[in-house]
Amino acid sequence: MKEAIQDIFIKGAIRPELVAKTIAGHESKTDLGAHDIFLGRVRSDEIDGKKVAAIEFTAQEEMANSMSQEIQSESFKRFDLESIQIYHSIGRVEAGGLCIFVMVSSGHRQQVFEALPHIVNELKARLPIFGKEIFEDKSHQWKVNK
Amino acid sequence: MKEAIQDIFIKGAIRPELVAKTIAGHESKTDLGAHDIFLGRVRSDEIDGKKVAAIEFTAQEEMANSMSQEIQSESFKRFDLESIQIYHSIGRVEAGGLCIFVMVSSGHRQQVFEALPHIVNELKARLPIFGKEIFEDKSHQWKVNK
Amino acid sequence: MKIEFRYHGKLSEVLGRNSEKLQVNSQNAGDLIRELILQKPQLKETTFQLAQKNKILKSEAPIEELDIDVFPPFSGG
Amino acid sequence: MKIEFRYHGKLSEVLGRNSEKLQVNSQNAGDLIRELILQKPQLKETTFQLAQKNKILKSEAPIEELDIDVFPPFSGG
Repeated sequence: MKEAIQDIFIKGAIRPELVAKTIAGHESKTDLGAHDIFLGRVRSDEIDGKKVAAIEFTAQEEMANSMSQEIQSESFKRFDLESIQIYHSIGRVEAGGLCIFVMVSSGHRQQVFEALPHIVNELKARLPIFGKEIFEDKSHQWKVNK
Repeated sequence: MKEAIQDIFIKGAIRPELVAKTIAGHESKTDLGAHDIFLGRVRSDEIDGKKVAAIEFTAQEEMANSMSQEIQSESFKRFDLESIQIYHSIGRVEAGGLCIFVMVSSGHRQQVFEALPHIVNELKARLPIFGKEIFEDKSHQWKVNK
Repeated sequence: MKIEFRYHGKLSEVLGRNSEKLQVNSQNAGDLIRELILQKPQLKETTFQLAQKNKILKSEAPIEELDIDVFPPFSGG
Repeated sequence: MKIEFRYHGKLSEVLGRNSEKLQVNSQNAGDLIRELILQKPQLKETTFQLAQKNKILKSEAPIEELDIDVFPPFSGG
């Protein structure tokens, strides 16, 4: 049976309450000792004197979801993790809003500290997601990841 | 003027809502691009056939707060961080409850990934906090950090 | 064969559309990239890669689908 | 001089109390540890360190306070 592929996408900014809800969802798993959470926020970078007001995210969502599943499977093999949660915004997120949320859980802290940076880097490199930086004057440029 | 020393202690388990509140508190800082959060949970470890039901934390609170401040100052010098938040439980925390919450924020992700494990390790090593593991049969043993 | 190309991110702006059907003859991804640049010279100045069935195509990969994604560099997160 | 020793964590259990005043003569932390073990032989089998004014004391540090914390290994987090 093929595993159901989870949808990582959330319309607009990710709300801090989703983080609280996801943490609370692990309370019954009393063998978990450590969580590590990464949150990415839209920065109001200044570029040539113009300030970023928002980022509009588009994606090949089906492929992004399947790739995110693949990165999860690889990470479960590579690290001793009990769970991995991934969310990414789609559509417009204003400066100051959260656009990515990744949480890893394990028995001990060493594993989560190793796994999280790896997973976030893989997601940035392999998920077909595209950010369009909208400036305050409504002009735009396409985001480039370093 | 001496800087006011913050109190890191929270009576009992740390609630996931505090994490949401702390994240939301950064929404206006639109130059922040990355947060990294560590959460430690009380595990119901089985030791010689007995299960941990809770941990009771005591501390030399004044010293723990001052040491936590010292670790923050050192970390601001060592890493390019915009903010560091530290909370630790005092008193009884049931298995499954959160007992430590550390959040670091920066413009970019590389810095938070480097800083957080360092800060958590320093806190574990240098804060005079003592955990007493209470088993389901009410017997206990003193927690030992590895 | 007629393939539907789906342009993503910046490329949809460069090409002025999100997708279009084009008649092509290439059997593998490397050839298809060259053929696509011939038909769409605006792509010459950009970095892009192709995907089919939700997988990025290496140069030697055979073209098996009639839907192909055309991706600029990813910039999520 | 009379120093108030505050026993933390496991040590409060080992010694059966949270604090007590003891007459001691040591001028530095290393000597005070040895003197404390003589008065409290239960401490012999344990690992512990001393702190004054919220700072861990190295062996050569002079004793300047009348309140001293006696800590077993830390186990927070």
